[in-house]
Amino acid sequence: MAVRVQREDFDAGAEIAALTAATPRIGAVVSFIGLVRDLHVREGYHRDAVQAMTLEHWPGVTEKALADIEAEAHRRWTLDASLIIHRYGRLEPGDRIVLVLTASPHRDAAFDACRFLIDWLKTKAPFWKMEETPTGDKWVEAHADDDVAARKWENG
Amino acid sequence: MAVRVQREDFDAGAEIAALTAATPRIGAVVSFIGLVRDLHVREGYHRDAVQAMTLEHWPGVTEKALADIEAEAHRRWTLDASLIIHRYGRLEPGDRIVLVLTASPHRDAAFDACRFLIDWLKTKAPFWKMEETPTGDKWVEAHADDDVAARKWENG
Amino acid sequence: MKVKYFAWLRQKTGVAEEDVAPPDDVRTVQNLVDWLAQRSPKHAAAFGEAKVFGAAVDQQVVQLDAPIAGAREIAFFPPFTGG
Amino acid sequence: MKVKYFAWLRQKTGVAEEDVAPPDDVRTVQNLVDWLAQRSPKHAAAFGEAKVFGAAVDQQVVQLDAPIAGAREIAFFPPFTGG
Repeated sequence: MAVRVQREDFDAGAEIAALTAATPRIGAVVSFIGLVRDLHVREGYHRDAVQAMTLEHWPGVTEKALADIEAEAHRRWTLDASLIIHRYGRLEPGDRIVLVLTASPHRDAAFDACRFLIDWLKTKAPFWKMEETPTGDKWVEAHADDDVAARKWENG
Repeated sequence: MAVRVQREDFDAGAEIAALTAATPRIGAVVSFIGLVRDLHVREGYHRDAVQAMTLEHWPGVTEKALADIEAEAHRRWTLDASLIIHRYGRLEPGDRIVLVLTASPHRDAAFDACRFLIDWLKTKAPFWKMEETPTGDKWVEAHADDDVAARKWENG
Repeated sequence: MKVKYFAWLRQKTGVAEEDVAPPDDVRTVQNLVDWLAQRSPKHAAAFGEAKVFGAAVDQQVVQLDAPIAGAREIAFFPPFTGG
Repeated sequence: MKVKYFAWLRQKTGVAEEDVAPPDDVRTVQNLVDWLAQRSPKHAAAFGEAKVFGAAVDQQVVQLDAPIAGAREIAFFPPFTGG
């Protein structure tokens, strides 16, 4: 179990290898990587080209929120290991934003926990995105989809 | 879309980076990695230590089966890219067996397609595992769980 | 009492953090919002936005009717959009 | 007609692949299994196992009652256990 909030990029392959090293009972590793897209779809149809994005967060509180979410995943599923890395600062299209790794003896737990972590992270960790677009800077608004995704785990 | 059946190990980080390079509309990448476990649980309670495993396959037919499964995933979900790498030959605990990568604009499609691919692959691609255990070599039998997992996608 | 602003609330108020000493009749987060909105035109503009924002008292997310008695730090922020 | 064996079927028969010329009354995959089982004690042991196995005619997975007329290749294998 580990959480890192950092400006730097990450190497998913190295993180996966480190997570599984010396734990031979792990049978399944699931990873989610979120990337900066070059297009932001607002309201389902209005599209903005995104030239760059700046991620702001709440130092100290962010790490605690992520650790709480991770602990909740370990409470709900039998996991051998997990890792959350979330970047902040200015990022460009194609740049990696977030890595969520889960490892378990069998794949169901790893898949469910990984999806839970990214769903909850989006609505429960203090990050804010500002996008640079041809028509000016725009703060990203919360997605109703993300609220729905997060809510489906409420009764776990 | 690509399928590789190989004796060699793979670098998940490099494969993810290659998959997402030059496709800035990708917002989500999900990966599944299956590893050789040091313990095989049979019938839910009988446990064998696994010293090594040899994966046999059906050259030519395996690649076609994997490509068919991958095409089915692209038919069911909006994916920007995908990759399946499956190893054969002798592998030891902790070694990587299989990599499934899916990339999509939004995470739901990538998660669902990745899970579908590994579920179907387990029951529809001609691979066979023989485990070396302290009590001799044992061919792994099909898991009822895997059949159930595969069957839940039948009506997609 | 320290007040923190994040994202567009920080941009619009023009401050990331400020020390304030509201009068005794400012008892809830909503009271504080109303009181802060009178501090400057920028504060008024920030809180006057029809946009949704959240608040935390001593780093715990709360509703706007939560009491602020004894709080050391109140934070205001838009809905989270990480991941 | 070529016959292929995989995994424990290959181990028990002792062959990965063999050419056979079954008589005309061997019309289905099951007929072929019964006929092959008489080829040697090893074949008998392989097919006599109470274990489940599958078959493919010209690389298409089929049921045991499938016809084999005109087939170039019949394969026998245990349930798949990849991934």
